[in-house]
Amino acid sequence: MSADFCVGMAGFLLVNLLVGLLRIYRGPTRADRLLAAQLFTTITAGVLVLLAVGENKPALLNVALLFTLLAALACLAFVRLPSRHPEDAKEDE
Amino acid sequence: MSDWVFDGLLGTGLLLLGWQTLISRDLFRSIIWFVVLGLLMTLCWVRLAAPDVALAEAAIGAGVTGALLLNAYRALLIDKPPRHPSSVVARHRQTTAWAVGLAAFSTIVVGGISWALLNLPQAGVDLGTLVRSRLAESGVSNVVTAVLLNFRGYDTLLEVAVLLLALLGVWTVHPKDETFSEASSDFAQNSPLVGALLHLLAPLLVLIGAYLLWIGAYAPGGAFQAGAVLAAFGVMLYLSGRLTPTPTATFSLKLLLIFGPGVFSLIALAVMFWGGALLEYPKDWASLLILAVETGVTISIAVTLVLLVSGSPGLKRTYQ
Amino acid sequence: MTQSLFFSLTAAGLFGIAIYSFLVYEHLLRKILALNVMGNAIFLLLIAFARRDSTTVDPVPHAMVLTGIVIAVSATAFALALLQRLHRESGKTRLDNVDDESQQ
Amino acid sequence: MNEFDTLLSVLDAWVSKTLVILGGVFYLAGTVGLLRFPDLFTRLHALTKADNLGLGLLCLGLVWQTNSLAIALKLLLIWLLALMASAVSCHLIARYALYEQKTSTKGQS
Repeated sequence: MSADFCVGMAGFLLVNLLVGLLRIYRGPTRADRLLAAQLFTTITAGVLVLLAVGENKPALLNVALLFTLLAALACLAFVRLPSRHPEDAKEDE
Repeated sequence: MSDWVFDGLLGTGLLLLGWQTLISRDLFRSIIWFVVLGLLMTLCWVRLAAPDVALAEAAIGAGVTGALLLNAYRALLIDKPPRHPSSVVARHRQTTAWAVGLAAFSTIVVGGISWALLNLPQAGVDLGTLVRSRLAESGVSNVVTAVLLNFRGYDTLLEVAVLLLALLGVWTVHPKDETFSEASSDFAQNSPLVGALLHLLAPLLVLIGAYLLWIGAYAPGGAFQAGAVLAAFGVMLYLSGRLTPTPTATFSLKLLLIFGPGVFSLIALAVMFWGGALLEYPKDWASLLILAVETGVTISIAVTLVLLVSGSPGLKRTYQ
Repeated sequence: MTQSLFFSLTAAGLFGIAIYSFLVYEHLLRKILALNVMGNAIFLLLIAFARRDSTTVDPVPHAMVLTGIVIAVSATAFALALLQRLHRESGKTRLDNVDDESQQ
Repeated sequence: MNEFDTLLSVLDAWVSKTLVILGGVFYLAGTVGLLRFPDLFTRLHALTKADNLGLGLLCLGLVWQTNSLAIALKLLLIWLLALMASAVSCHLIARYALYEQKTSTKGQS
């Protein structure tokens, strides 16, 4: 598979990520924002896999592997937050 | 062509995320934007042919830093429930006149840096070529590891010391009371899925940590990356209540903390007996000594980072 | 324009954003975030420099950035611990004499 | 014989290209879902289903191309881990959001 095709596909995934940022911007709840960030981990893993094969750098697969291994970490930190605070009520318009 | 499109998107994304991280309405959003910024930074390292850095960023930027920031945010929320949300919304800023002035100042700074970048003279010393020409003497074939642990071993030794110093600082200032024994979230603690995930991840992460440590000699990887991976797992255990903070450190934990710096300094001094200078490894022994140093440093970095996140002097295993 | 120059200029922009918000916002957690973004900008600049000559890569900045990432995370942890202690002792999240509660 | 070989290799390239592009389509579906679905619980589908299928197809397409067993295994491992991680994240986020909803409606009534 040509390097150009792989980098092109990676670029397409990056566009997906950048457009998806709108969800972090809009929210409305904190969980929505975290969910979007989690989704971007999967997209980044996809980009890394494509670049690894496209540029023939197997080391990048290890980077993608680390991302997927640690993907749940942010979530674990998130669910420890107290569930409701004054600002949330105001924020959830 | 597609290379340019990709880099252009990446650069634009970086600036957008940087801006949102710093100006968005409440701190939770800022933290999330920052975590996503870390993802894009990793892609930048990949594009700029720095896979070693990408590995470290993946483990530290996406793992440990996010947990640190969310932890601090949580502490601000529960520590003294704010009567009004200013302590977490926090958009207090200088008066408008000041803000305009500072914006002008920042623009001048950016302009100055850009001007300097566009008119940069050729590099005087080519360190890359120098490193490559002496690589055979270093005992490893990954250039970055060679620089980190042989040619500039002194920096790395001091860096490990700084890490320990930061932990001492955290121990000194971290609020010392009920926060240590306070339970973590019920969600992560009671969820059977989290337990299953951790059971599956445990052997894999230890394996991958050891793998990164081993391949550091000839491919992207090494002590920092391995330590960060193990630390990220420790942080996961802490966040899900499998490791709970204790008010005192056990002897064995302290031993683990100084194991890395200890092994490193001992080897650094020991080589002087073979007639070398400080940290000048004998050629035949170099690769073995580097591996020993890296193993020690990996263990200490991992333990230190977990304690930096928990902020407590010690941690103990809690059985579910 | 080369790839190295493009990312260097991006780093300069990121640095500018960070220094602006570091000076303008008073909340300490925001300042810590700004410092981290600033650090990332500097790392990016160093790594982009390492590729100035597009045929080879200079490993020395890579090693520096690797060290820098670990130092940055430990310094951040220390700063956050200081902030938590300040908040615990005084209920404040800013370094001035105005009480958080009294000023909107 | 020789012609047959070239035909096969062309077919190979097409199969893996198709798989990768199909993966991209699922990623796109995930992004559309993330932006267009009305609430958090439906948006969780984008996280757990669309994007993971996208990553799976991507990895499959690339496995098809590679000759190295190590790389193939790593690609499959990446996909499996992504599946597990997103399952757990989804579960945690959903529980947290449900709890939050319950407490906030109780507060209002």
